Amino acid sequence: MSSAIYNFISSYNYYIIIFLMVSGLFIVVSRGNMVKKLVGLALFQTSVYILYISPGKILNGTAPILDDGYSVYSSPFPHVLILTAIVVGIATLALGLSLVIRVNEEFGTIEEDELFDNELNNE
Amino acid sequence: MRLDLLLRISSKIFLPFIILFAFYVQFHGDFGPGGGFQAGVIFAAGIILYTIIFGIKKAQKDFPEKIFNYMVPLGVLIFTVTGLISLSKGLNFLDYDALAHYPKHGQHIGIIAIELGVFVTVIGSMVSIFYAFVTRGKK
Amino acid sequence: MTSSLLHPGIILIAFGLFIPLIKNRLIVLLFPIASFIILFSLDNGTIIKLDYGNYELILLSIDKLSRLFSYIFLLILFATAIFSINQDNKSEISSAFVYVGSSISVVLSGDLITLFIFWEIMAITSTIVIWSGSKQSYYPGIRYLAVHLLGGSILLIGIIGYANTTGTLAFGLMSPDNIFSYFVLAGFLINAGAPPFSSWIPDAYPSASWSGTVFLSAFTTKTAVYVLIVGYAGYQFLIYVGIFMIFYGIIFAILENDMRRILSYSIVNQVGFMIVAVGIGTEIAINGASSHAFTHIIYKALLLMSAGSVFYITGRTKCTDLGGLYKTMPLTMICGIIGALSISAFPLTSGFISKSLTVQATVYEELKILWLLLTMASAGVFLHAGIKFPWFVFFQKDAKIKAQDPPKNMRFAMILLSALCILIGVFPGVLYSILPYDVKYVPYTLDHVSSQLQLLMFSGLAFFILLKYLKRTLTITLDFDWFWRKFGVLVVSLFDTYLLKKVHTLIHSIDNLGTQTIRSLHKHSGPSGMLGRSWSTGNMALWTAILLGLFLLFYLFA
Amino acid sequence: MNEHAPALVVMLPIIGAVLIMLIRHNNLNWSIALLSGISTIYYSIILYLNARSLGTISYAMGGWEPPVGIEYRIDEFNSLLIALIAIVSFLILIYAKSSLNIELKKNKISTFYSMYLLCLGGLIGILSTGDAFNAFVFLEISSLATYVIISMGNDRRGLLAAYQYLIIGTIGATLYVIGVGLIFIITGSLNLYDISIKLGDIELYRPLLASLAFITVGIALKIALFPLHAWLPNAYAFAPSVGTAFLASTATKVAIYLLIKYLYLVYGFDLVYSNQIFIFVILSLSIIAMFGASMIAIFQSNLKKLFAYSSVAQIGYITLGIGIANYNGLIGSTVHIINHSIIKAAIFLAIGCLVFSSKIVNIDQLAGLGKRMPMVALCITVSSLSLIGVPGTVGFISKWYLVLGSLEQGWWVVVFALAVSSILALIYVGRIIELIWFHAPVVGMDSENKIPFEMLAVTVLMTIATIYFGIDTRLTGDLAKIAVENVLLGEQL
Repeated sequence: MSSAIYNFISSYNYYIIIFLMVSGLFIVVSRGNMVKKLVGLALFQTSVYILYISPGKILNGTAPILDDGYSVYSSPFPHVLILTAIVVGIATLALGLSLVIRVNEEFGTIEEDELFDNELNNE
Repeated sequence: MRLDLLLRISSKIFLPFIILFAFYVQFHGDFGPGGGFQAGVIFAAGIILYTIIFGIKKAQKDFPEKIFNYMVPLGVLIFTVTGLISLSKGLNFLDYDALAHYPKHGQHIGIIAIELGVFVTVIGSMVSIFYAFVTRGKK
Repeated sequence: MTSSLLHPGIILIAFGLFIPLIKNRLIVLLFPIASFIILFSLDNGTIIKLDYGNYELILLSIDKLSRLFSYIFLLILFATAIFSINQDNKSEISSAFVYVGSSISVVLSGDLITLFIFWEIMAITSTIVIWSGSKQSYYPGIRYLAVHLLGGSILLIGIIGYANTTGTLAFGLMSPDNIFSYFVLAGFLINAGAPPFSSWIPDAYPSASWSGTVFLSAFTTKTAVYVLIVGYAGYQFLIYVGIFMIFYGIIFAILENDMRRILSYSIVNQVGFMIVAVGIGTEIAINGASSHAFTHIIYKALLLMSAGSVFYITGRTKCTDLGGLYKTMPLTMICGIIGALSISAFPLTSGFISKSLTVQATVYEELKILWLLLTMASAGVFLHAGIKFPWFVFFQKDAKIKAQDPPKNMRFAMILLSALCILIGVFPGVLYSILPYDVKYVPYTLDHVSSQLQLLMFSGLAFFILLKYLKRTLTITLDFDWFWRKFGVLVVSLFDTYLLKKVHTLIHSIDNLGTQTIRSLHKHSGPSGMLGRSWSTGNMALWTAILLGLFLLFYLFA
Repeated sequence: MNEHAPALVVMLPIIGAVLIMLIRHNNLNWSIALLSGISTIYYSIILYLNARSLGTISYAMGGWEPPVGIEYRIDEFNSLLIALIAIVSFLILIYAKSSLNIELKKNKISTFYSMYLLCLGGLIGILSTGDAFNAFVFLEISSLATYVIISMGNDRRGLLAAYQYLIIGTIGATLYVIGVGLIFIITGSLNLYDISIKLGDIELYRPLLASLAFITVGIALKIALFPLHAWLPNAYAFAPSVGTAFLASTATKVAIYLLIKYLYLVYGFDLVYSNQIFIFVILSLSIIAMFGASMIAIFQSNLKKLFAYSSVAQIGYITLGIGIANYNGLIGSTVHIINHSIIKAAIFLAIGCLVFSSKIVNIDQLAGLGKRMPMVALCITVSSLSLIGVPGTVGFISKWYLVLGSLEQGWWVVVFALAVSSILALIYVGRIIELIWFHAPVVGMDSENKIPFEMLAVTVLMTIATIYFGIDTRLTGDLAKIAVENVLLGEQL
């Protein structure tokens, strides 16, 4: 296997992370729909979860549950962190969505462009 | 309400098991995979399933929204009180060793207590969020 | 803090704040007297100190020079307070008192921070005095404030830098090696009306009310002269600045039509004399500068009072609208002429004995060209302020204005100051005794008096011969450069109409540029502009991405 | 209990928040909030005194020793800020009761208090924790609470502002977490102190610099550094007055502390400042902030927005000090964190009084305020003068140090920029002062509600503080000096 391909494959997780990160950010930037933006945001956060978890994996290591049959374990530490991060992500998403619902009730639209033209820049 | 008999009966059968599984995950959390968060989600999923099948009116009658609203802070309170107990025993905040005579025993109790707090909060917030979204616009 | 209440300046500020509550305006007259008594009772060298971080602030430190300036400030405040009893606008009087109090505090301060604080209070309160004038005085006031705040900022930079590099805040002769002392100098000079900011004086002062202008004329520029004397005596650079100001003032005063603007230009010109003296920096020159400041405050206030009386009675300020008032306002006319003679340094008036000191300083230092320039300028002063002002206002053709002499208190104030002008002129020893250095100079020698009289007479003659041309200059004509060159009163060959026009268009274009800048700023930063608008979320996220990308890119190559 | 103060200062507000949520009693919630506020102040002061006398305090959460467990690390710097935030937010709490009664619906008030305390707990958590990931968690706790606070305002546009801040704030926090993740991958540790030691042996500079970039940008979003500031004006403008005062005086300051902590205590002075580019970027962004935001502020008509933009400009001053990065510059930054916190609290509380008494939101409604509400008008005048940096006010002290710092570096441009931006500040403040004192009152704008005593008292107290600390620099300047000498530049000096 040529070293370039090896390099590529051995760090493929980072490519996934970068792809997710950039596409998430892109959605936030490019979509005017407030729900879609939140979706993009969630995607963006997901990339971080993978960023944390993937280096914790040890080849041939098993889940970090003590057992006599195994001696190599993957690191449990990133999982703990990411569990927290996921909770935070859920909270953010829930709050964001509820805000969108309220916005929709108050303004009748969730397209950001319209909202900005009509509300914020119309003084 | 339509008579989705199959769904209603099967979900009625499943619901106790879902709840039971949630408790299993909850109390198994100190020495195996599991814990308050997962358990809470499972529990909440049970209630959400119930709501989907039987409708929001019946669900809110059986499981009033207020309970869940109170469960959110209650869980956090359980968490902090556990921490404060170890403080009162002269150890650091959240040091579970203080909870029993033997440190290892204390660790067990501590984890269960903490996870209980998480469990309560997660159920409360999950169901609250769900209720909030479902009841929106019907007032 | 009890001791700082005995500070003549601060007490005046405190009094000033209470003026709006006072019904009987005669009580106000007590304030300068009270402050004077306090000042008089304090010995030279008295000091009030305050700790401020690592430095100490010297709120009060009296020496001969600061005493001289404080006396004259209080004197003129007293006279103007009498003059302005009819002024109903209480905010003007109140802020004027605070203004004067703070300028006295500047004069009495012993360190740069205290000086700066009161310096800024002066700027703000004097702006309020200007604003109290009329509705039209809003924009001149803004421009005035802008210039002074710019000066204040430069001054602050200088002070901080100076304190940092030398480790002391004490205000004395500033070291010429330190670059920051030039910042401080620039800050001072802007207040003195030095180029290129001379125009704030004629811009702002005439837009104040009839009494406000009198208040304004005395303090800001003279405080600047004081700090220049203390900090920068002997800086040669100041001679050039002063010369420029002298001729700037004369030329524009001759071209001007509004009587109060004429007098404002002549402030620039007179301050120029003082700054030249500061630049020479010898003992007699310093005496000249401080005595000239002393007398100038009196006669300029007198002139502005008479102009203010005319304005108060007739409501007009343009020379072309006035004339023939000698019949209806005789007292105002007489007082105005006394002031005009003083400013022209006519013998037996106060201007004579103070200006002579400055001119004599150039003789001692053998600065021949400078002497020539100053002498020429004296003639120029006579032309614009000494003759032009009274002639066009009080004589000339009769404009048939119904008028009478102003109320009692205004008359009294003018008489008081006229008397002072003549008193000082007749008994120069009184003034000379309070000057910072001993005076050996005797002004009334035969040759000096006669040469001065000749100078005045010939320039007076020139005025009347050229009256028809001068009249045309009232509307700014092509002829004035010819007038200057022909009589050699001033060497201003460069200053022909062509250049004037150029300058005019330049000023216009700068003005336009300013308007356009503000417009474009508003376009971009205003509420609907690109920057000031609420950004969309995507936009913000994009900026985040851009910044992040930039950082990463930078580090990639780091 | 005093040795547990590091945990208590964080947990007391959170317990308060939980109790308020649980009890939801209209009369009790304020008392509970006050109680937890005052006890937080008590422990924060004890914490500061301990840090002063004992040096850096390390508190192992849950008994797990660092670097494995979460460590709370208290030094003279962050304990100073904890005390500041605790005190300021307590004073705002006193003020809050009457103001909220007017501005919020009855059923929302207990939620507001709860979120307020939660946010406070989160902010103190960020300050005190020594763990990178824990800081993220607290960051999100405080942010989530902030979003709720912003969305609660009477103005429905508050919803948009909250949504916007939510998206941007989450992006910021996520970028921060990415940075932390990179460090974690490099060093295998999350304890900041541990990281700072381990970074000494690292040879892989590029990922390290990448992590620095992520963390800087992530936190810069939270502190609203200029091109990333756009969420802030709307958020401040449409939040309830109490919320605005609280956020303006605490939230951004805490984020700035986090940035300083990373730059000086984690990455270390040498690594960060060996990099000319970093200094260049942060300096130029600060200067652009000082100019751009002031320029925008000049043209604003909404009162709260105007001061929000001025906050952006003032944040520029603080980051400028970070960029100047010498002794005086850092003192300038630190002092300005404290001073700006006080000034902005005073200003926004005064604006809250205006909203309370006559629903003033626009600048033109200020006309003649000096006659109608002299006390409030005076407060606004004095505290906005302080904002410019008039000598004798707190603003002057910070600018003084900043100028000194940039002079030491020989950066004339920076000194000039400071002077010019002060003039810009003067223009927008001047507009307000002129309207307040020199214009006739608008007809039919008599104050409707009498401002309660405690609101006025807190506002006046804050205003007096802006003057008092400008004259007596012992409490702000000297403590900042100690913080900078002992903590940030401990190794350099």
